[in-house]
Amino acid sequence: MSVLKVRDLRVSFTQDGATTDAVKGVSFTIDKGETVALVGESGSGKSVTALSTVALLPDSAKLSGSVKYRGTEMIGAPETELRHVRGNDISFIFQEPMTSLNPLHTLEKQIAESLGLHQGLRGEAARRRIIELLIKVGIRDPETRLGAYPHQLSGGQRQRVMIAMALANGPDLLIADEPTTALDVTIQAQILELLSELKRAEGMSLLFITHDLGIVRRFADRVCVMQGGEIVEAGRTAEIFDNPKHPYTRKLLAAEAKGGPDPVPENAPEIVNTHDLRVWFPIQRGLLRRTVGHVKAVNAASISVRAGETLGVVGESGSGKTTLALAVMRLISSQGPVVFMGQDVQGWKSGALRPLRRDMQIVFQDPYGSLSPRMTVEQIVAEGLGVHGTEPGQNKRQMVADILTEVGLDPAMMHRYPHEFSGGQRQRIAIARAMILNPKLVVLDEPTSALDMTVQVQIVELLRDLQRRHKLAYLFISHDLKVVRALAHKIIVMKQGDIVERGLRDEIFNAPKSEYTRALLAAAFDLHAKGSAA
Amino acid sequence: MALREEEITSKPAPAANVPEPSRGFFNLSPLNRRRWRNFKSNRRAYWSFLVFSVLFGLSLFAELIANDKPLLVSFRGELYTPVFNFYPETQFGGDFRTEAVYRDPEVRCLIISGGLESCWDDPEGVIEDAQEDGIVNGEEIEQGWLIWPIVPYAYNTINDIGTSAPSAPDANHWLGTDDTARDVLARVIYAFRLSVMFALIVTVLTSVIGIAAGAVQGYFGGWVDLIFQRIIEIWGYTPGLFVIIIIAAIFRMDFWLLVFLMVLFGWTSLVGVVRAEFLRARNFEYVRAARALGISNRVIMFRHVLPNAMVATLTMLPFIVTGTIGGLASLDFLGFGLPSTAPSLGELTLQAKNNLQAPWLAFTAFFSFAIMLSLLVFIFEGVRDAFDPRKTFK
Amino acid sequence: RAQDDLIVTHGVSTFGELRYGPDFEHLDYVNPDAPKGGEMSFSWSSAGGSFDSLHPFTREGRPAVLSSIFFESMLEGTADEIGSAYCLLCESIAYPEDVSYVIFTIREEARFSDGTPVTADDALFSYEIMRDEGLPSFRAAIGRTLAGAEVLDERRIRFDFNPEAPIRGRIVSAGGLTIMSRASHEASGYAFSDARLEPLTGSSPYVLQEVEPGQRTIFARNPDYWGNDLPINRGRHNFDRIRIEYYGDAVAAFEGFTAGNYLFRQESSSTNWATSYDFPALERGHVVTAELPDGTITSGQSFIMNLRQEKFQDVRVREAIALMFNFEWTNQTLFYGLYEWNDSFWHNTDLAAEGLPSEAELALLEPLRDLLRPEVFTEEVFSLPASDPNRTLDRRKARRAAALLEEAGWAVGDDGLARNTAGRTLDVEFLNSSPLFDRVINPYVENLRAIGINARLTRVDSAQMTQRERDYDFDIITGHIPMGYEPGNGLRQYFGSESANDSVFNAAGLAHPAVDALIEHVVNSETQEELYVAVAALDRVLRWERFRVPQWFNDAHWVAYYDIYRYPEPLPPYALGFLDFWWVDAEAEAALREAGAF
Amino acid sequence: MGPYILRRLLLMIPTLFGIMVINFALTQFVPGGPIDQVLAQLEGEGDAFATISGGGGETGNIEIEGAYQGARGVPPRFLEELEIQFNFARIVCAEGYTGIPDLDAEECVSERIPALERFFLMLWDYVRLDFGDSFFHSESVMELVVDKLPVSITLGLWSTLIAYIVSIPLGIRKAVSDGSRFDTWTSGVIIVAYAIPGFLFAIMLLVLFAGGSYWQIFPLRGLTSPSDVWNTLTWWQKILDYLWHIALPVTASTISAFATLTLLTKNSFLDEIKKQYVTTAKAKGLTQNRVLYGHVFRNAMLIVIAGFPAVFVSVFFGASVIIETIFSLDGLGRLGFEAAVTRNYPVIFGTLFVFGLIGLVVGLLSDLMYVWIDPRIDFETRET
Ligand SMILES: Nc1ncnc2c1ncn2[C@@H]1O[C@H](COP(=O)(O)OP(=O)(O)OP(=O)(O)O)[C@@H](O)[C@H]1O
Ligand SMILES: Nc1ncnc2c1ncn2[C@@H]1O[C@H](COP(=O)(O)OP(=O)(O)OP(=O)(O)O)[C@@H](O)[C@H]1O
Ligand SMILES: [Mg+2]
Ligand SMILES: [Mg+2]
Repeated sequence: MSVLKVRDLRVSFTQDGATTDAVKGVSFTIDKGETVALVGESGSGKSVTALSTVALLPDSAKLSGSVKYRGTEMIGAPETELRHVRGNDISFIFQEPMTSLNPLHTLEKQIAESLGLHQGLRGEAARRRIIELLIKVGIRDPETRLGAYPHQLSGGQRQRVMIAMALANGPDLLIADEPTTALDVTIQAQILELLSELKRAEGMSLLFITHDLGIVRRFADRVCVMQGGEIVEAGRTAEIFDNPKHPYTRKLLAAEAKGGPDPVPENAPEIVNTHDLRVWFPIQRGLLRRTVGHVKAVNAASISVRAGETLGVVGESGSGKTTLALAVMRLISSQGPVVFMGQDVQGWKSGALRPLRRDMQIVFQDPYGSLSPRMTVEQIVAEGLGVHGTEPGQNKRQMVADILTEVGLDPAMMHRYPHEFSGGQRQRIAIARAMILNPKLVVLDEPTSALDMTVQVQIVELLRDLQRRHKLAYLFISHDLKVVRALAHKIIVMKQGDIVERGLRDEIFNAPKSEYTRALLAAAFDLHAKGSAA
Repeated sequence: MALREEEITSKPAPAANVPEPSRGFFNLSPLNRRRWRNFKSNRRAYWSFLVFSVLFGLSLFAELIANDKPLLVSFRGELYTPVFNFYPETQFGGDFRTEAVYRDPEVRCLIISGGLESCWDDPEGVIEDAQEDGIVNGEEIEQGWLIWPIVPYAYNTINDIGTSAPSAPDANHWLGTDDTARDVLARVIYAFRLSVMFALIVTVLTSVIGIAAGAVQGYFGGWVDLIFQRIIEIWGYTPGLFVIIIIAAIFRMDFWLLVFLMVLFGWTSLVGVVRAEFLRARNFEYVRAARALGISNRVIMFRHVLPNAMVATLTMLPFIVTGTIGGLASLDFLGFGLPSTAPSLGELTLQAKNNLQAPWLAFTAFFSFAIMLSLLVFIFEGVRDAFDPRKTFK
Repeated sequence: RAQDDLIVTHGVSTFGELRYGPDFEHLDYVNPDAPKGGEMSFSWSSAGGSFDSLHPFTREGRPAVLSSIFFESMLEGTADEIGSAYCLLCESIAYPEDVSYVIFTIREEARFSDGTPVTADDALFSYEIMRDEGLPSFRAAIGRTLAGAEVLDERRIRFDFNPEAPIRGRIVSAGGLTIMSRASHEASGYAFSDARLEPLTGSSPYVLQEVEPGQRTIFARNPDYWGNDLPINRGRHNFDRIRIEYYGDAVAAFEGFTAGNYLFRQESSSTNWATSYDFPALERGHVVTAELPDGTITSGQSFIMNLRQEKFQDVRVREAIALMFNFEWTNQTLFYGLYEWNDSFWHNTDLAAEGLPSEAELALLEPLRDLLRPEVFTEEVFSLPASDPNRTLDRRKARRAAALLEEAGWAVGDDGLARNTAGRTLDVEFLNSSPLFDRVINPYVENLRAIGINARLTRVDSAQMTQRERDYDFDIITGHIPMGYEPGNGLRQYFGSESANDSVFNAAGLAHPAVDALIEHVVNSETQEELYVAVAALDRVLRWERFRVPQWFNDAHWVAYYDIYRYPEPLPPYALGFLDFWWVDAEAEAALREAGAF
Repeated sequence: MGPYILRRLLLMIPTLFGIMVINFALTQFVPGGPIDQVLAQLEGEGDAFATISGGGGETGNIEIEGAYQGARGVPPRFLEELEIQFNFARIVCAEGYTGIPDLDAEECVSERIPALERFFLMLWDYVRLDFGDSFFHSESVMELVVDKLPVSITLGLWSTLIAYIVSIPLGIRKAVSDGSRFDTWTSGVIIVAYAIPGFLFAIMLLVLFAGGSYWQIFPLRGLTSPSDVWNTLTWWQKILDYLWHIALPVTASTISAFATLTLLTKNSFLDEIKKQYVTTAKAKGLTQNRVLYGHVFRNAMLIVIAGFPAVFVSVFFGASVIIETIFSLDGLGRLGFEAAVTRNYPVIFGTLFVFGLIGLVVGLLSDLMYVWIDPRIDFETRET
């Protein structure tokens, strides 16, 4: 018997008088113990489909069709019934872990709640189980991390908390919306292993939404390919991969960020350089919040990026990549010089720094959080222009439209608010916002994690193109080593706040020196190798 | 399913040109139009807004609605506009050089009869006579007339009611009279204007100052916050009453002085909440993003943080408005408000308390407050909704 | 000094005969057979309806109402005579012809409520402590009249008088001293000026039974009261208990009455009197209301113009202003027609001036002719004409006022405001601290504006009011000019030139040599006739000065009570006496209690 | 956080000093001082509550005790004594004078103390926690305050508690059912309740439920029954008696408090309720109440909860003079009002000092509460 049966599901959003059809008649089933992968274009309605299974869509959504969980209709089901199913039978891993956690609850509380609710676990028992779960999802020193709030965790750590929360009750059906985007390959492997284990042991079914076709191939039993709100093709994994019928599927499978970056001219000026940059977060306890220790997020990081050059930053989740990026951008306090275009900007007041900001831009790891909820996309993207001034003869609205087009968004959507987009769309908005200013340095913190392969290729092309044209310097953080390979000139590898290895792209990829890098590469290519082998 | 290659590509055709969306309505940006639509779809708010605007708009012309001077007078064939001009009684053949008291039967008689002497003896009779046929005592007269406003009393007209004040509502005084024999309806009309104007001005000023102060404190934190907060604390413990007494002893209290004083002591009320909201909101990722963009602190505060910290402000505004009116009332109570001739809702309330035997005062005061407050609360609810990006209307 | 030179008596009177002889049985106006028992209860809600002291002789603390009930004095006045006093604590009064001193002999049986006898030493103590530490007004009064005191023996005390003190009031003021027990003061542990809730011991019929600040006080009749059988006490002090309920708010106090929490109420607001007395207990007949005549002199409540101001120098301006006050309209529209007009400074008495000056008055006035206005001699005493009660603005009076103003050089200009030759407007500010008066003053202001006077009302708080009054920084205020039945020295404070710039009582700042001269006549008059003539002449001159606009007074006590109280009829002219000689009808009380009225 | 708290604590000293300076300076300019007030009182005027308690006749006060005979007036000597008593002046004696300084002595005169010196003398007393005696009560300022506390605490505590207990759940429900009929009518009710002027409502309650004309259910005044009854009650009867007495005043002082709080709660919730983390919480299968109270509450209630201590203090300061007057309760509201009107400076400054101090501490606590509610909050600058 099928666990989940979706028939002719249609979802449309009414906003501002107009309706957007996000999902237009989707049907699929998931059987017990089966893994169904939902892949497809960014913005094609994958997340909306997933959310509609247990009625978690916002009020503005109208849905029709039928979703049956073990024979019970979910659409229009009473709240009590839904509540029973949610969390216990059907668990969710949300696409954007950064914004999906309650910002005021500690990690322990977030997980304990599910445990207490559906299993009645409390106190010491619950705590033991939480630690066990955290270890399973690969969080180091879970005991010390129990009291941490979401904002004190790295992107990947938050995602893993999300996963732990979803797995806490051993669900019947797990709906995982891009569960591994913020994870480095080793952890990713560990998580996937964990999922297979659960599948095997408890017959858990899985609806798996991802852009990573490698994972799909290795992991999924069946695949549904979505585009424009419809499932354009569905079938067994092997069939789809070996013999894609629909042109979009073919295109998707073929898409891969290939090639490498253009060489950097010898005399390219140095845009940014740090020397022994250090960021330690105090650990505070008690009502008075005394500092009892430090999280050494970044230790003595020295980097240098030249015009037209891309510095790839890779490393395990929680190793301090984001922190390093923020410190370079002077968005958090740090110690050690940060030399930007020849000036040490460390310790500058924000007012003094402001004129320089035009030349240094960042794409945040959490695009959703970085978009002001009460501003429209147009305002968001155009804002930088307003501050730094447009060149004469330029129409702001036109510029916004152009850059949106370039990142693959329909300019007609620019009057929408951020929450009316899909995860990948928001990520592209963030990219557009940074790029519209034509900066000298762009820090990209996982800019492609939520993008499907075709869009990813498009973005990589765009980045390369811009670099070529404007001699941009990139600080590129990613877990996706393929993208890193496609873009980076130099690479640094981080682990627990330290740079464990640095070198040119080929050196790192071909002759990794440190143990950790080797493990990382092995995991990455092993994973993919396995995938392509299957 | 045959799809052509172009359709499949996820890259939409480059938008060669995005036409400026037509800005018809009030020249609003698309976002503001969306907000306005949202506001309108909250029927309650929209209607409240209309009603309030109409009421307030009407009250702006209070002098034409309730006045003890006629709108238009025809005397010996010439037209006079007493509402706008000063005419001594002598102008109409009377004997005072002070302004004509048009509601006096003598003066009315003079006007209607074209200045007959016999007006001094039997004005009512002459008026009746004149209006009947234009002939008084056999003589043809130059008949004049007066056009009165709907409510022929001003807020400070002391009426001859023949009984004791406060007198109950009757045909002449639709809401009765107050304890000084003044028409309650006329006073309410003027009081509405005065109180609402007063409250709106004070509210706008206090909230602008209060929000700015709270925003600066919360956003910058550190010493700015520490010092500013101390100043506010010191200010908060300053006895406003004494300052008002001192000022009142030096200057004569008037509208603008009171506005000034109310703002002086009222602006701190929003600082606390706004500061709290800012302290919280400045940690949000989008604020960091805005700073990374190189946006100035001022813009971040007002474009990014404030809209998301607006809840308290928008909720409190209607209450600040009515609170201000109440504050005016308490000052009136203690004798430091506007002079007791000035029409204010506060003064009316006090009278209601002191004259429980005259419930029409209490009812009028209560309904004025209740209606005004409801309208304001509903309007601001609508405003809140309009600014809520996630609000949906079915 | 030989004992036999002295006049020995049981009572004194300033002029004329004593009404009651040495052997009177009881006061005429009491019911000698009034039953004893029951309780008199009333409420108090001014001064915030609270108190924190039962010691009324100091400025500190807020003393409870009736906190001097515990004390008696040598002499006791009556309610049907003016200026007479009879022995209460004393057995006899002895004084020489020239009244240079007086000796009181204290009754043998006089006892304080703690049972100790009242001695001459207690009287001395009372005198000394009041002189040295009493309220300043007491101190002033005592200091002016009394030069010293001496204990002659256990029961006799002599008070010596200041030679300057007017003879008339000497004995009464010495005999009016409150007598308290020295021992109780010494045992109290308080300084005399400290407020406290344990009163000093006195000798009166009532002792403290219960005190609960902010709520109530109960005074109980002392069963062992020493003076029960005195003729002067017969038919008096009939209640076993006097209970006073305190309320913070006037409405609460009134509701307390309707609910039967207390049973006697004296109303002071015309609005309430006219509109509020229609509650169930009244309709059921449990409560009765009455307007009992009040024969006492008025308090001289008036608008007072500040003569120190240039603009009020001209009597025509003053009269014009006075003319514009429409008492009749005010009374009818604002006071339900309940008040009376108080034209004279001695309204409601025989002392007031009337008509043309009499021969005797002329004799006093003639020498002052140069100082006086001619109309004093030729016209009937000044009195404002009555106005039309139905119209705020009485055109007849307005015309007259306008003419007067014009005569005085204040012509009305094109903007409707009167201006003098210097182009200044006639600004008149009413200074007021009581919100109750706004409704009276506002119509008056409107009327004044109608004749071109730039009038306005300014309300200030009471501290500021006091200060501005003391600094004479005002145009017109509402004040009281309370005159006595036997005016004397006090007149100087109210009207004398010497007080024009250093007394709050002479608010108008009147400084008029003729008035000064007439005051001398009043002070020095020796017979009642002389006094009456002199006062009438003074009244006449004062009224012709037109510096005040008389307001109104109430010629009745408005009382409401549960129908258990009885009073002797007719009531004496000068007191209501509900605490004194009223009594409880026990049957009626039982019946009402039965009916659940309280 | 430690250094911040220390900084705040240290800054209280200049703050308090500033408060005192400003107040002291202001009182130098206020027209009418305590001496005028004494004089007014001696003349039978200067009833501070005349404006509030209403009633009163249009004719002079009714004298129950016959006016004392003799002339009225105040000897200048008395003024000097008052000045000395009120610490506006002191007695200075010529050199060589021994014995107790006394105005009666030839060699001694009264000399006014300069304002600045008076101010520092006062502060020095306060530093030693000596708050002096009231000008008018012959009681120390602290005794006075302690006397009045029960009333203020009663009114303040109960009405605040009731307001919170009703408003917060109500606001939350309104947020959940935003736009529904329930939302509309509850808004209507609370707005109407708010719109009733407080003192009018109090009077109405009094007349309706305590007076003799309608339903005589509740007592007219006081916190408890008079002591003769009170002393005979058992403890639970005492509680009932207390509740019976405070029912009306607490109702009157609470009635208008719902509106702001309810709408504040509602709007804060509306803002939060659609955020992503709420979806997460729902996905966990939590009941609606647990989502609302367990997750949204803390996020939404920053302003409301953080404001609580401040509200609590304001309850003491702002204790309503009018409600206290109407129900014949003697609380701080009346004390403060009376002190201001009668220019009773020791009471004004004493209470200001104590409440100022409490207020500053509570201010700090409420700031710490922010941090406790939302650990992301700190008070440092963001000039990185
Ligand atoms: N609240 C909303 N209001 C209006 N449109 C919405 C709303 N939420 C989603 N959409 C639109 O619905 C479409 C489907 O969104 P969905 O989030 O399902 O995409 P997705 O397939 O998950 O994409 P991604 O891979 O980028 O996450 C998108 O075009 C998006 O813009
Ligand atoms: N505000 C903070 N307070 C305390 N610890 C923090 C804070 N922010 C980050 N950390 C910790 O610092 C370490 C580095 O975090 P960072 O976000 O830089 O990791 P990352 O390399 O970006 O990881 P990911 O790939 O998962 O995003 C993590 O262990 C994180 O928990
Ligand atoms: Mg998605
Ligand atoms: Mg990161």
